[in-house]
Amino acid sequence: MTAAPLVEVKNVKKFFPFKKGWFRSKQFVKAVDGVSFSIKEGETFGLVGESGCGKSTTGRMIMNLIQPTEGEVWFNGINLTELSPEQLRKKRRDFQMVFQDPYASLNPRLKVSDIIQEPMVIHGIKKEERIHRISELLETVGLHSEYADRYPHEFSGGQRQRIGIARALALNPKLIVADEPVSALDVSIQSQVVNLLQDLQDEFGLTYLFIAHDLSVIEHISHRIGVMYLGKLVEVANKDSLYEKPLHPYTQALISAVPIPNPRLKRERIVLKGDIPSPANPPSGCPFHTRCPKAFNRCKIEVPIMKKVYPDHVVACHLYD
Amino acid sequence: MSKHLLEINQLKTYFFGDENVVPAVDGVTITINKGETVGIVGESGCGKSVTSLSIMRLLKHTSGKVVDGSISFEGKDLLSLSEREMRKIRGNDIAMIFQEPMTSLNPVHKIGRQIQEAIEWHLKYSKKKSMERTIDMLKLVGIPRAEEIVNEYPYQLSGGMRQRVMIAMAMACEPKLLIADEPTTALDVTIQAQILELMKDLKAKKETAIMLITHDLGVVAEMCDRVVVMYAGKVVEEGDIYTIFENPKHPYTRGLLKSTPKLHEKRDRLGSIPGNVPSPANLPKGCKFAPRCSQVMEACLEQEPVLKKLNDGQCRCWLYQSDSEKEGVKNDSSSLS
Amino acid sequence: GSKGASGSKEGSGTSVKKKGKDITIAVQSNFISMDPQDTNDTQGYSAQKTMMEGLLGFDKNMKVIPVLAKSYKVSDDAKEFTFYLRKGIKFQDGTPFNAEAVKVNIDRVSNPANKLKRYSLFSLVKETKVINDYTVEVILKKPFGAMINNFAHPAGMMMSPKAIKKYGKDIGRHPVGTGPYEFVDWKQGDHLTVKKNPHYWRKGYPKLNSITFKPVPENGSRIDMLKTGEADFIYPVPTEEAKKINGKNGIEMISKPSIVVDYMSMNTMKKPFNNLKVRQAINYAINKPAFLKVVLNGYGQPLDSVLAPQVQFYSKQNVYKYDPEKAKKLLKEAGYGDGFTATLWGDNNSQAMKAMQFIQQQLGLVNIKVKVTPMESGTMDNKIWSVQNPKDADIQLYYGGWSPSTGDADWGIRPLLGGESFPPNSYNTAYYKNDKVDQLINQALQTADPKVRGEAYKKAQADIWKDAPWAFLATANTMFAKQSYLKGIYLLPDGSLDVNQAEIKN
Amino acid sequence: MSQIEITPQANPNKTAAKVKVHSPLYDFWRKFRKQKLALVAGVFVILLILVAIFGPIIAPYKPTAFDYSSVLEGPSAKHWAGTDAYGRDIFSRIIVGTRISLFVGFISVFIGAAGGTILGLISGFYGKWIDSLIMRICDILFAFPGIILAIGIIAILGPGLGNVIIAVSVFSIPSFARIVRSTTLSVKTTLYVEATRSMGAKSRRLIWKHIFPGTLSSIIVYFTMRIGNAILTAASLSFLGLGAQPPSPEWGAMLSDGRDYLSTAPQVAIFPGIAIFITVLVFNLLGDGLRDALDPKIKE
Amino acid sequence: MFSYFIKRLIGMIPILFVISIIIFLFVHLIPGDPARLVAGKDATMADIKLVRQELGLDKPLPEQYISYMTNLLHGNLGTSLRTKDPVSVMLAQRFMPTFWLSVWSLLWALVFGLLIGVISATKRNKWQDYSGMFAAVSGISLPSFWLGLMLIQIFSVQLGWLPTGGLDSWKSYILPSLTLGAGIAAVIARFTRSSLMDILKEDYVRTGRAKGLKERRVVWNHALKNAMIPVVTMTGLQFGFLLGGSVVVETVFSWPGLGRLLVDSVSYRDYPVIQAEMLLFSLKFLIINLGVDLIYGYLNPQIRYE
Ligand SMILES: Nc1ncnc2c1ncn2[C@@H]1O[C@H](COP(=O)(O)OP(=O)(O)OP(=O)(O)O)[C@@H](O)[C@H]1O
Ligand SMILES: Nc1ncnc2c1ncn2[C@@H]1O[C@H](COP(=O)(O)OP(=O)(O)OP(=O)(O)O)[C@@H](O)[C@H]1O
Ligand SMILES: [Mg+2]
Ligand SMILES: [Mg+2]
Repeated sequence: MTAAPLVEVKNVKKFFPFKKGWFRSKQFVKAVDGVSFSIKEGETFGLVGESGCGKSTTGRMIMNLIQPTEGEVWFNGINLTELSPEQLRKKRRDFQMVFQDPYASLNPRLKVSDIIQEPMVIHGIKKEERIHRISELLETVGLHSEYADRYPHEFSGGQRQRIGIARALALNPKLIVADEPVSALDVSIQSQVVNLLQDLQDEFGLTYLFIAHDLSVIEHISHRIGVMYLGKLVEVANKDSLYEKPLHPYTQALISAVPIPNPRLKRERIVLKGDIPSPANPPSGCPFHTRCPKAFNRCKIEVPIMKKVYPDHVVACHLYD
Repeated sequence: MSKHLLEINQLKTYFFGDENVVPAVDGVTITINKGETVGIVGESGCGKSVTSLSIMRLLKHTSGKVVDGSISFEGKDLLSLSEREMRKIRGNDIAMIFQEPMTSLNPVHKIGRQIQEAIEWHLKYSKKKSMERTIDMLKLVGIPRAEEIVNEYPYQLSGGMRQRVMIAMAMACEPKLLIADEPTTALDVTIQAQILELMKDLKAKKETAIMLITHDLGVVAEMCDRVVVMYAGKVVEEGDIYTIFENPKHPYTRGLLKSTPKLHEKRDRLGSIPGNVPSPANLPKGCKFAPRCSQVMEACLEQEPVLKKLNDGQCRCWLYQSDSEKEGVKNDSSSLS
Repeated sequence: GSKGASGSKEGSGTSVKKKGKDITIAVQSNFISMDPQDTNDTQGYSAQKTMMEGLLGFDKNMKVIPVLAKSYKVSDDAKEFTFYLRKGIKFQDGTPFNAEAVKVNIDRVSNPANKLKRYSLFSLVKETKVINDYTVEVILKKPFGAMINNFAHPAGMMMSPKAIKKYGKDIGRHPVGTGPYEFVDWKQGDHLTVKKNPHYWRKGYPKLNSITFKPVPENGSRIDMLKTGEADFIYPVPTEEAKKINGKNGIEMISKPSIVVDYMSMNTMKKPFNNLKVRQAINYAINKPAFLKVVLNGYGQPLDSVLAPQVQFYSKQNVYKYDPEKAKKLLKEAGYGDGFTATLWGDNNSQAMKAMQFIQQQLGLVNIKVKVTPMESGTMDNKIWSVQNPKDADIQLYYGGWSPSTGDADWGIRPLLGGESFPPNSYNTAYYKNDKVDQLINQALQTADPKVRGEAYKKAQADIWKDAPWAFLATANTMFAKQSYLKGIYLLPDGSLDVNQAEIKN
Repeated sequence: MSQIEITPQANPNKTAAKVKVHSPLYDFWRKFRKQKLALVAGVFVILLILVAIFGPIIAPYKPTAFDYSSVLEGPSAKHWAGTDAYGRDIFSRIIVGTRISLFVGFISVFIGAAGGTILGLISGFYGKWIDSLIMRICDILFAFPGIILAIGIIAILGPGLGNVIIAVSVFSIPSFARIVRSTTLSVKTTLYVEATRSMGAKSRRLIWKHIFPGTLSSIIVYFTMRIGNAILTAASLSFLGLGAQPPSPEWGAMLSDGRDYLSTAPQVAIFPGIAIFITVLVFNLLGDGLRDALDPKIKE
Repeated sequence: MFSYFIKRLIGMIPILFVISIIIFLFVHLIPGDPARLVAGKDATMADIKLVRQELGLDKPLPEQYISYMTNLLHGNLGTSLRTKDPVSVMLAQRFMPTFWLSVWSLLWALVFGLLIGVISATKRNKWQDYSGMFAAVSGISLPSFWLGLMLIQIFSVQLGWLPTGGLDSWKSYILPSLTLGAGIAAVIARFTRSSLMDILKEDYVRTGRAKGLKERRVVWNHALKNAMIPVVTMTGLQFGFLLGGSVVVETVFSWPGLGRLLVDSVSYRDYPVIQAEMLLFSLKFLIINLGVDLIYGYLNPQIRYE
């Protein structure tokens, strides 16, 4: 666990250009605006944050599905952003992705068996082995192996996501970028899958970037957690530290908002006020200051930088200077 | 108690495939009262969405068909209404939020237009007024820069934003019954909290009844008055919220609760229900849950129990059936496992 | 001689009445130019003849008649031609018609620098002399017996010298002549309209107020226009439809012999057609009455010389009777008892295709396998006329038609069968060269004396007939249809139209 | 607790045998079988192919046999479809002509579709300058009027049926290219294509395995539609003297022949017209059936 | 978007230049001698020689090309070898009739094609579908000369309502545009049907229904726009072909359009006219394709042009 990080994200940025009208000049959605973190081998790094804060974009940049506007992504000591397309293609078997949308990420024209086989075919695994592995993978993710002969549209959402996970597991990758892999699953399967992911990690030393918005799942599965807000990381800490003493007001609000499966427990919630700012036009200073219950003057002007407050716990907030 | 707003009685919706018939919904009975929030929970594929589509009568363009049972809404038999009368109800009296935010919005129309349309249609608002309401609705569900978003296309939004758009669309006409099929699944917690507040508000103000389909028991605990637990196309347990969480009867309900991760709860592994949901094409003979049940008995494998009214709800399990029905299979649940 | 006329005089159906004196004539294709000296399509001449007239012209039977000239005189050596002009005639733009005007016209066409399409008809002109206001003399470089017919050719029609000067090269868009109708407007591909010339010199004419020509390429549509009354006169009429429309709704269909000959030439320089017996055998092997029936639906006559009967100096020969046995015998004698294979080229219009398929079938019966290759005209032209050396010619059999527009035997024989007319010079696709025939042709050109000329052509026709460089097939009829109230309108045997005496008699 | 955890190693040997994957062909056939109309059309197509093969044997008359005693006769017991201007039996000509027309119609469109599909996929998938280049080439091909193109091709390659096929194929290449390109553009943006890309799929595999099937239904529909068009185009080429030579009984040429007899002897045009119509119809119906059978979402 | 538009327009210039070279070579490669064809059937060698000189065809090919190009750059399309009219005037005269005929045909075709396509797709496997597709297949396989002559028989000869041909009034447009439109309507109908059937299975169509919208509105407003991309491609192509002028329909209806002019020019190897017409066709296709691409952008906001 003390080895060099498997993944290192160095100050990546992604600005999507967009235009309004024919004559206006180009503007940018700053989907990700300078994010840095690293994931050690065998570790699960949880990424939480509001919808649209750039989690998926970060994930896709690590997967090299989109080119960062700026910054570098290192994998296993290699700068992925500098690889030739062919080198990158070969490298891809080491990192796989589970997508957020189980409906659109499966080719409707392929059977489940073909979908799961696809990465193996791409990376030249022999047929017998593939056949064998399909049923193994299906069982692994809790699907009947007879489902291999069906098309994705014959499944309900949760079932499809399991197919997606089976596909990602097919090549025994080192890293899996799981973009909200369990949010479409019902609890019993979610727990199976979470357990499964953990088992896989224990057995094969897999490394996860686990994107989710369910803080309880994140808490359960992650070793370290990063909290994102409006394209920026605002707090990174290891699990216990984060949940016991969340530092950033945003993190505090997040944790207080998690619904508790107990009808009698009515908690005090930190309700955030105000609109979520647009990533095309982020506020000056601390991006959270517009909604922050503890904001003061400095927050509007100065962008907070990451500071270590506890060991293994950094935060970008002026409260802790 | 006033008359039920929605009464689903012994609904059976089957899909007719080329080789087999899939009984996706197989005798479901649910009632929802005015202003009440009923949670429907159950594993993926157990027929929750199909039940809701049956209510909306949106199965026409699939191979699915309601083969038996009745659905009455405010005393009207929805299944026998003409398409025209049904249209007046859809989107207006009963609105629906779909599960798939990515594909449920038309990719080639602007967000604003898609919401505005229903407002114009049902509330007979002018273009301008309906656009204003659209923007209000979007703001209400926490969409930033709503004035600009109305002129954007779905692909420009993240999944969560799209789902909020869907919610705004469904709530725009202040329906009497809102069917929300996993409305907050794709959302982050702060927005989820906002939306849940919003739905509660709506419920309180307009007495909107909500049929909340979800698998997040936390959401259920927070929102619902009653809970219906479904498994393999059937209702297996029904009861008020406290009963379900504090005194669950059915082994399946218990399993579900155990599988739910809870904040600040340090567990190495989550509890989980073993096995798979049976494929609807070849369901087990007796109780559909029997193969995965930790308390399975001989009777479970032979005959399906009925949904029995208990003092605090209903449950479909041999554990709670009367002695005469149980006969010799009493008390040896563990011997068979 | 209207021996082949088969049109009925009066329609048996309901007769249709016409209001007004404006008629529409539907023709086959677009007009190209209204400059007669730069025109080479009969249809163009049909329109021009409403507006312009020549010194001489043709009557219904292609006989030369004086028009703007009262009379003419030809020197014995066929080199000097003197014309005495009618007096008091004015062009439509008011310019008087006189000897000077004639000189301007003839000078224009006979000057190679002007690069006019009809230069060749007047290329022999050495000079044109104005004798007095109403007398002109045209002197040729060398004797040319057929020259009178060239003057009668529509290319010899007179245009106003003022207009020629004014419009220059554009005269083709602004025709001004002495004719009974004057030009109104012309929209390419759509219509061309002429109106009554109130100052026309012939008293009592014209009898119509205006004529509109419309190009209507589709056969069926032309007939439909006649049926609906949108057209008063149409030509040509497809032979297939002719019988069906005749007599219905006041429509009259009229068919007259033309001077167009249908023939199949055989390359006499190449095996096996260098063998006279083979050529004769082919002539015997083709059933001409059947050809008429199948290809022309009966509207035509068997060809009994290289010329059609109405061409000047035509002389009838004995038709090769249909006799497949004899054909086979001849082939055997020629050493082709087992037959042979040959390729037949021709145009790709439907009539040519029909004819070629017919020939293919007929020759098949005597073991000659014919491969029919219809070709798009440009492609075929290239195949035939890009050949510089006769030995390189690929051509074997060629199906074609020829209309000697001057109506004289010279233009019917020399370009097609003269020894100097091999492609690319001219149209001798049979590569036929018979010194005797050449000599006769030449002889006939040295004089304008009809007797001498007639004698020479008679001999030439007989010789050619014996040599059989062609399979002699048929002369097709001209076909037109009109509303029965329209009278005095007819087609000349060369296929051009004469409307000048047309009138409406309801 | 007596529950069994699902683990990756759970009985791999036992389950491996259980996987039963039907071949795509089997699935396809299972679905296609259900399409009654398409099945009937398929039977017709087979019939057409049989007629094309055995035409000369089953035709009651020789297609080139002239009979001047019965010219332009209407349909009768002797001549089911009447006779043409040479007294040839139209029915026999249609039977014998099936081979040429089907061959020209099918092969030429097939070549055109193959070429156009490849160009369209490449163009839509790679975009940028390749797209521009291919689309501009298509523009040029489009801009070349049909006859000029045909005359040019035949002038370069010489006349003959094979070259007619080439000419007709060239006509259809740009249309297919544009159609395929436009579908490619929309399939390219789907998430499953991105997912496959994330696995490290080569472009070629992405194109053929994931994008091409998505374009197939529009290709099939257009393909079956073009067949009739190709038969008619080939006919106009024969008419220019560039294709099948007379008297070979090519349907389109027969139809054009009939133009002169439309009011006097309509059977000359009508029967070849019907033959073309039926052929186009059955190919279209078959195409629809194929398309539906290939679409995983349709279940009926 | 706007800069994209400008970029595409500027991009046309070199394309047109390349096309002009190809056209020139191609046209001169086609066998056939314009001098002989223009000179006419009974012209002598001397006539032909004169014509050849007159037309400048006696000069070597590169020289002809250079003069063609210099003329072209000066906006001079040359004069017709056959009629000696300025080519620009000829094209101008023929273009408008063809243009309006094309527009009308396309309008018919869109109205009927979309209607039939949408009805067939929504009434899948019902009689409406079958009869719609029967009509469409008829439209595809009916030769247009046949349809044209039939329409003339019915509406001109029998009923006397409309003229048989020519271009005299608005009435003249009806029959030819119907004839031309039939085939295109058929193509549009087929494409609309198949594409719409795909779209009707999408989730967002269900969303539309769940809003309580009328089925008609769901289909026409929500599904159709998504289904239009392949239809637009096809329609663009067909419009291009239409603008080239249809030889057959122009022949049947004696229409003074570009198609017949082209055929005439080809059969006379009237080089300047052929070249000018082909250049016009190229330009027209470039413009139509640009239009189609812009419509794509409108139909599918995700296809962006930068
Ligand atoms: N292709 C794109 N073009 C333009 N903007 C984009 C694009 N993809 C994403 N964005 C914008 O970038 C921002 C971040 O998007 P992203 O999908 O990364 O969010 P997310 O954190 O994954 O949200 P969610 O939890 O809803 O999935 C959003 O504002 C989104 O609108
Ligand atoms: N269009 C369809 N055709 C055939 N079978 C279907 C169709 N839609 C649903 N089913 C089947 O019906 C059953 C119930 O599906 P449903 O979508 O109601 O599940 P769900 O409870 O909503 O699951 P989830 O929580 O994953 O959304 C499933 O087994 C599914 O396979
Ligand atoms: Mg995301
Ligand atoms: Mg569902």
